[in-house]
Amino acid sequence: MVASSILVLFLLGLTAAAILAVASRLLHVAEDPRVARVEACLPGANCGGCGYPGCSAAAAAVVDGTAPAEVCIVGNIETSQRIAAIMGAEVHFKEPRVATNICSGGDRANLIFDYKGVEDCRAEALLYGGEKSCGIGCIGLGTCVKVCPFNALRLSEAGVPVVDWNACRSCGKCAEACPTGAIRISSVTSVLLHLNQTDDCLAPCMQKCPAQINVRRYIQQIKQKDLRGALLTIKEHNPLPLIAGRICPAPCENICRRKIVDEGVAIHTLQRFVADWEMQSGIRVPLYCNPPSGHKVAIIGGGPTGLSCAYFLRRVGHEPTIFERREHIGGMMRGVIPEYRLPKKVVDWEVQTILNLGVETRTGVAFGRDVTLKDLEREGFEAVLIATGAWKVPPLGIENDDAEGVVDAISFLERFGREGPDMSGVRVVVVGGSNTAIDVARSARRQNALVTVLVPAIQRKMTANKDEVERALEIGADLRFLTAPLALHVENGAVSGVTYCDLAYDDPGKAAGEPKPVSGTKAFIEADLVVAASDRVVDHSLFTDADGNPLFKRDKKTGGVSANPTTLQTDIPNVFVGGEVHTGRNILIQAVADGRRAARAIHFHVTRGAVPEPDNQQVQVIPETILKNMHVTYTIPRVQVPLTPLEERRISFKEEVACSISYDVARKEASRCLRCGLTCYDADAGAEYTQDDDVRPIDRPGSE
Amino acid sequence: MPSVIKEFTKGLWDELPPFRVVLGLCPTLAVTSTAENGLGMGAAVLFVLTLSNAIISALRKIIPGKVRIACFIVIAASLVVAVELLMQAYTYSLYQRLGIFVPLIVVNCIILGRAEAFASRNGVIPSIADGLGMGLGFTMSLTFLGALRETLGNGTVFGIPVPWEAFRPAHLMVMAPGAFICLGLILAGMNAFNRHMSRRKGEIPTEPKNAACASCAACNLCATARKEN
Amino acid sequence: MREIINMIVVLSLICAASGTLLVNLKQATKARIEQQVLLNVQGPTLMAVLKGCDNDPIADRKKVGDVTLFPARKDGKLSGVALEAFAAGYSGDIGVIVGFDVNEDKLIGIGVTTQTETPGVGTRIMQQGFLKQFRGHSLDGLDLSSRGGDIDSVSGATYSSTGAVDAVRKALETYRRIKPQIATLWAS
Amino acid sequence: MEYLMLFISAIFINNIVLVQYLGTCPFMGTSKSTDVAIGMGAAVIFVMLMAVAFTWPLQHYVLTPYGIGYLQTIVFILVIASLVQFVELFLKKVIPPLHASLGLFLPLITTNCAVMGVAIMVQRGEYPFFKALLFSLATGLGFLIALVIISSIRERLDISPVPAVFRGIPVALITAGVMSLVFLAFQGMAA
Repeated sequence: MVASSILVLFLLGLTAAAILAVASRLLHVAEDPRVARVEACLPGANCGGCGYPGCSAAAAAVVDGTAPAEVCIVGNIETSQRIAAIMGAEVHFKEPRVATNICSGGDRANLIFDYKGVEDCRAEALLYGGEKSCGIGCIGLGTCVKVCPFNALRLSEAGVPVVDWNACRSCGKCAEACPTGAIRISSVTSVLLHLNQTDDCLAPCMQKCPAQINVRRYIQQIKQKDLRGALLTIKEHNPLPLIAGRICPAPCENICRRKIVDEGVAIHTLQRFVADWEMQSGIRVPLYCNPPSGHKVAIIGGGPTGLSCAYFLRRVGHEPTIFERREHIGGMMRGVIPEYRLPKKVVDWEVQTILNLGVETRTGVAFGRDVTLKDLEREGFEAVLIATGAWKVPPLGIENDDAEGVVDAISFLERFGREGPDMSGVRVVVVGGSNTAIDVARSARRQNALVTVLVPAIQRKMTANKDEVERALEIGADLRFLTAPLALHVENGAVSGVTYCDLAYDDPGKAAGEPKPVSGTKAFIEADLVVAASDRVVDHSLFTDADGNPLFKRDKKTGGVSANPTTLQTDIPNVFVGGEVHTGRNILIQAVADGRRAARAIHFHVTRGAVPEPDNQQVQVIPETILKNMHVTYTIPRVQVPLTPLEERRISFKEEVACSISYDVARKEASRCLRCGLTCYDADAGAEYTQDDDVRPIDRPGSE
Repeated sequence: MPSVIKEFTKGLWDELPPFRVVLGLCPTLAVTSTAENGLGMGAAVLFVLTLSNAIISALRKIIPGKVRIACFIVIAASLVVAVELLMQAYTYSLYQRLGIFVPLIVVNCIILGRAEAFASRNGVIPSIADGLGMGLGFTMSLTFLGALRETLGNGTVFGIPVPWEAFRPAHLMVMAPGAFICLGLILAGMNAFNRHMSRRKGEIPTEPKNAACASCAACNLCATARKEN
Repeated sequence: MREIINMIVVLSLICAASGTLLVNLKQATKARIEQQVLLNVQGPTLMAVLKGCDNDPIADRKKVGDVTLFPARKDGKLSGVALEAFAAGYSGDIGVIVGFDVNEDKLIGIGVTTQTETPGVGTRIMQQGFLKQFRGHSLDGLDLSSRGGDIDSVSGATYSSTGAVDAVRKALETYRRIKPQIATLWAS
Repeated sequence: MEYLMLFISAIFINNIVLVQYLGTCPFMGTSKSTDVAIGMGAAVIFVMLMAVAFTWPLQHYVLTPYGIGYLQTIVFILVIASLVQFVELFLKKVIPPLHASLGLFLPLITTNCAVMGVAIMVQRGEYPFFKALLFSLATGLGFLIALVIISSIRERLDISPVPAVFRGIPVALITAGVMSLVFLAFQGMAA
C-alpha cells in the first residue's frame, strides 16, 4: 500500500502536469500579445459603452485597427495614453463626459395618480408616462442607480439621482435606462453649445432669456453660498455677466412666475452681483477649456457677438482670432455706452477674461478694407463669423438733415460720451426713443446741456430700458412723448431749431402699432445741436466682393445679413453671421446668444462638415409653463438697487448709477426664487427668512 | 508584529466569512443543522486553512505560475485527506454526520481563495495568522448559525434543551429551506447593522459593494474580481 | 522547455510528497479507524441484535478466514455470535448482521447495517414489522413466502426484501460452515 | 423504470443545490441574470459528465484494486482541476465559438463543489458506469433548472420593492429557501 500510494499520486501528478504542459504547447492559440496588454489597460467593467460586447472585444478591435486608442469611453486620458503607447499610436484628446440629472423637482411635482407597482422607472413610465404630471421629470424609482456599473449614482432625499462625478465614467447606461430623459450624458461641449429644447426642464425665465442662461441653477447657487458655482453656471451660456448684469433689460424678470404673487425676482441684479464678486475679488475664476483642436476660426468684430463666439469656440477647443476695426476690443460696449452705465474698466476686465482663455486678436484691421474672405481662407481659417454690428445711424430723412450741428448718436457718444467739454447753455435735441437716444440725452444733460428728446412713442412703449428712461427724467431731460420732427431750421448753415408734430396711435388705449402724425399739430423748439438717434442699421457697404457685388443677401425684415435662423449659416457655407449685423438693432444679450449659436454652428461645421438642426428646439415660450394660479406661501419684497445720489450724477460721469448690492441682500433675493421647473415650483421658497419683518405669509383665499 | 495581529483579527470581523465576505456557502448551509456539526466543520476548515496557508506561503517561490492552481489544490487536498483520516480515527460519528462535506472542504472557496489572495503573496507567519483568523471566524460563524438553527429547529443547543417549556421548535429550520432562510436573515441583519453604524458615523449608507461578486466561488480565478483588487 | 520540465517536476514531487505523508498517516491510524468504523457502523445494530450480553462484542471480535465474528457472553459464558453478510438489494448492497444463539442453534435476530434503498419504500425493511419475523427463527426453512419459506416480504419492496433475506441466508451458510470452530475460538 | 426514477430523483427529489446544498456558491454568484445562469448551467453539466467519465474508471481500476481508496479526494480533485484546464485549452483551440460562450465559466467550475460532490456520490452509491453517467447528467440538469429558476426570480426581485437591508444576497438566499421548500414537496413523490 505504501508504494502504491506514493506511486499512484506521483504518476498522477506527472501525467496531469505533462498533459497540461503538452496541451498548452499544442493547443496554443496564436494571440496577438498586445490584445492582452491592451485589455489589461481597460477597466474591465464590460459596460459596453464603447459599442463592443466587452473589454476583451474592444481590446481586440484596438489591436486589429478597427478601434482607436481612445475607444474606452469610461477610461480617462491615461487609459488612452497607455493603450496608445502599446499600439505605438498618437492619442487624441477625448473630452471628459459625465452623467447629469436635469430634473430638480423630484417629489414636489404634482401626481396624477398613485403608482404602486414594479419598482422600475421604465415600468412606471409605461403607465401614462409615470405618476408625475411632468412628462420630462425624474420618476424617482432609481433605475439609473441600479444600472450604474460604477456605483456613481444615488437617490437624494428629494428622490432625484445625484451623480458622483468622480465615480461616473459616462458609460451611458443610466441615460439609456431613463425613460424620461431626465438623466443625460453631458460634456463641456454639449453643455456650452446646448440649445434649449422643448423636452428640457425650462423655467419660464430660461425660456425667455435669449442666451438661455440657467437662471434657476445660478440663483440656487447664490442661495447656497456657492458664488463660484453660480458664476460658472452663468458663464456656461453668457461670457459677459458683468456687462449683461448692468445693461440687460432682463426679459426674464418680466415672465418670472413670482410676478403672479408679488414681483419678479431681480434676476439680472443677482447676475451682476455674482459677476461683481469675481471682479472685486480680483482673481478670475478659472474656466475649463478643451485643449486646442487645430481648427482656426476668424471672427470679424470684437463686440459682444464676436467675443461670445470666440469665448465658446475657445472653450470647446477651437482657435478663434478676433479681427477688430478699432483699437480696442469691446465694440459698442466700450466707448459708445456711457461710463455711468457701463464703466470702461468693467468692459476691459470682462474682455480680458475672454482673451486670457487664448483668444487671439488683431486690432485695427477692418473687414473689406484690410482683410477679405479670400485672405482669411488663404491664412487657414476654416470658418468666418461676421459680427460687425449695426453702427450706421440713418439720417433723419427730413429737410436740412445734413446741416452743421446735426450729428448721429454714435458719433456723438464716441465724441462726447465721456467727460468732455462743458456744454452749458447748449440746446440739444435728440430724436428717437431707443437706449442710444436716452444715452445721448443723459450724457448731454450731465454736461449741463439743455436736453429735449423727441420720442416717437409713449413712455411704456419706448425701446429703451425702463430704468434708463427714469434716470434721464430724474436728471432733468425733457422727454416729449409721441412726437416726431418735421424739419430742421438752419441759420448760417448751422442748425437753429426743429419743428415737430404730435403723433397718435390708432387706438390710444392699446397703443399698438406705429403711431401716426396728427395733422395740424406743429411746434418749434430751438436747438444748437440735433442728434439723430432714431435707429441703427447695418452698413452693407462692407460686404461686397472685388467687383462691388454684395456678398450676402439682405434680410428684408431686419435689414441685416440674411442667414439660417438656427445655424446662422449664410449662403457661403463657411461664413456665419451673428448679432446686430444679422438681427438689426437689438439688445446685448441677443448678441451674446447669437455668438453662442454661431459657435455651435461653427463647431459642427469644422468638426463634422455639416451643421445639424437641433431637435425639438424651443423657440417660443412653452404654453404649459405659463401658470395662471400659484400657491406660494411667503411674500418677500423685491430688492431695491441702491443708486448713486442725484447730485453726484448730475455732475459726474464716473460713478455708476446703479450700485452693487450686499451679499446678505443678494441671498435674500435669491431665496425669493421659486426654483421653477417646467410646471413645478417651490411653494415654500423663502421660508428661512420668516423671522424678517418684511416677510409675510400670503393669505390664501378660502384657506380658512 | 502589529500587522500580524491585524491579519489575524480581520478574519474575525472585517472580513468575517461567510457573513461579511460571502465565501464557502456549501458547508455553511449544509452542516449547520446543529451547533456541534458547525463547530466540527469549522475546526476542520481551521486546520486545513492554517496549514495550507503555511505550506503554500513556504513553497510560493518554488511553485511555477502555470500549475499554481493544481499545486494549491494538491496541497489542500492532502490536508483534507489527513483531516478525513484523523476524523475517522477520533471523531467517527462527527465524520459520519458531516459525510460528503468533509472531502468537499477541498473545494471550499475559502481555502483556495486565501491561498491565491494571501498565502501566495505573503510570508509564512502572516499567512498562518491570516489562516487562523479566517478559520476562527468561520468556525464562530458556523457554530453560531448551527446553534441558531438547532435552537429554532430542534429546541436544543449542543444537544441541551433550551430552558423554555412553551417553545415549539420548527423542524423546518434544520432542513434545507431553514438553512437558506436563516443565512439570508443573518446577512440582512449584518446589512442593517452596517447601515446603522455608518449612519452613526455620518456617512451615507451604501449598498454592500459587489455583494454578489464576493459570494461567487472563484474570486481567485475570476477576471473581474482580479481587476477590482 | 525548461519551464515545462520545472512544472512537471514540481507538481509530481508535491504529489509524491503528499502521498508519502498520507500513507504514513493512514498506516498510523489504520487500526483505530477500523475499530471506529465497527463501533459506529456495525456497533449500534450489533448491540441491538445481541441485546443483553455483558461483554463488548467489538473488542472481543475474532476473525475466521475473512469473516469477522462478534461473540456475546452472558455470565461469562458464550451465548451467541453475530456476523455480517451482504446481498444485492434494489440499489446497491444490503448489509445485514445476523445473531445466532450458539446453544440452541437458532437466530437471535437481525439488523440492517448498510443499505441504499429507495427512501420510504425499500427502507421499510429496517422497520420492526419486517425484522421481527427473524427473531428466534430456526436455522431451517428461512426464506421468503413466495419461495416457499415463512418470511413475508415488505409489500412494494420485493427487491429489498429479497436482498435482505438473501443476506441472512448467506450469513446462515457461513454460520453453518464455521460453527465447529466457534466453541474453540473463545475457549479461554 | 429504474433509470427514469433515478433521473427524476436526481433532478427534483434530491436536487443538488436546493436539497443537498452542493454548489451553492455559484448558485448565488452566477444567478444575477438568466443568460449567465444558462451558460453556467450548461458548463456544469458538461464538466460533471467529463469528471464522472474520468474519475469512475480511476476509482474502479486503480484506487479500489490497490486498496488506496482513502486517496479518493486528492485524486479526484486533481483530475477535475486538470480536466477543466485542459478542456479550456482544447475548446479555445478547436471550438472557439463554444469557448466564447462557456469559456468564462470553466475556471469557476474547478472550485464548484457540485462537480466534486457528484464524482464522490457516484462512488459512495456504487453506481455502475452507465448509471453514474446518467446520474451526473441528471444532477447537472437539476443544477441548471434550479439556477435558471432563481435567476429569473432574481431578475424580477431587482425591480421589486425589497427593503434595503435585504437587497442582493439576503433576499436571494431567502428565495432559495422558499424554492427549497417547494422542492421538499417532491420527496412526497417518492413515498
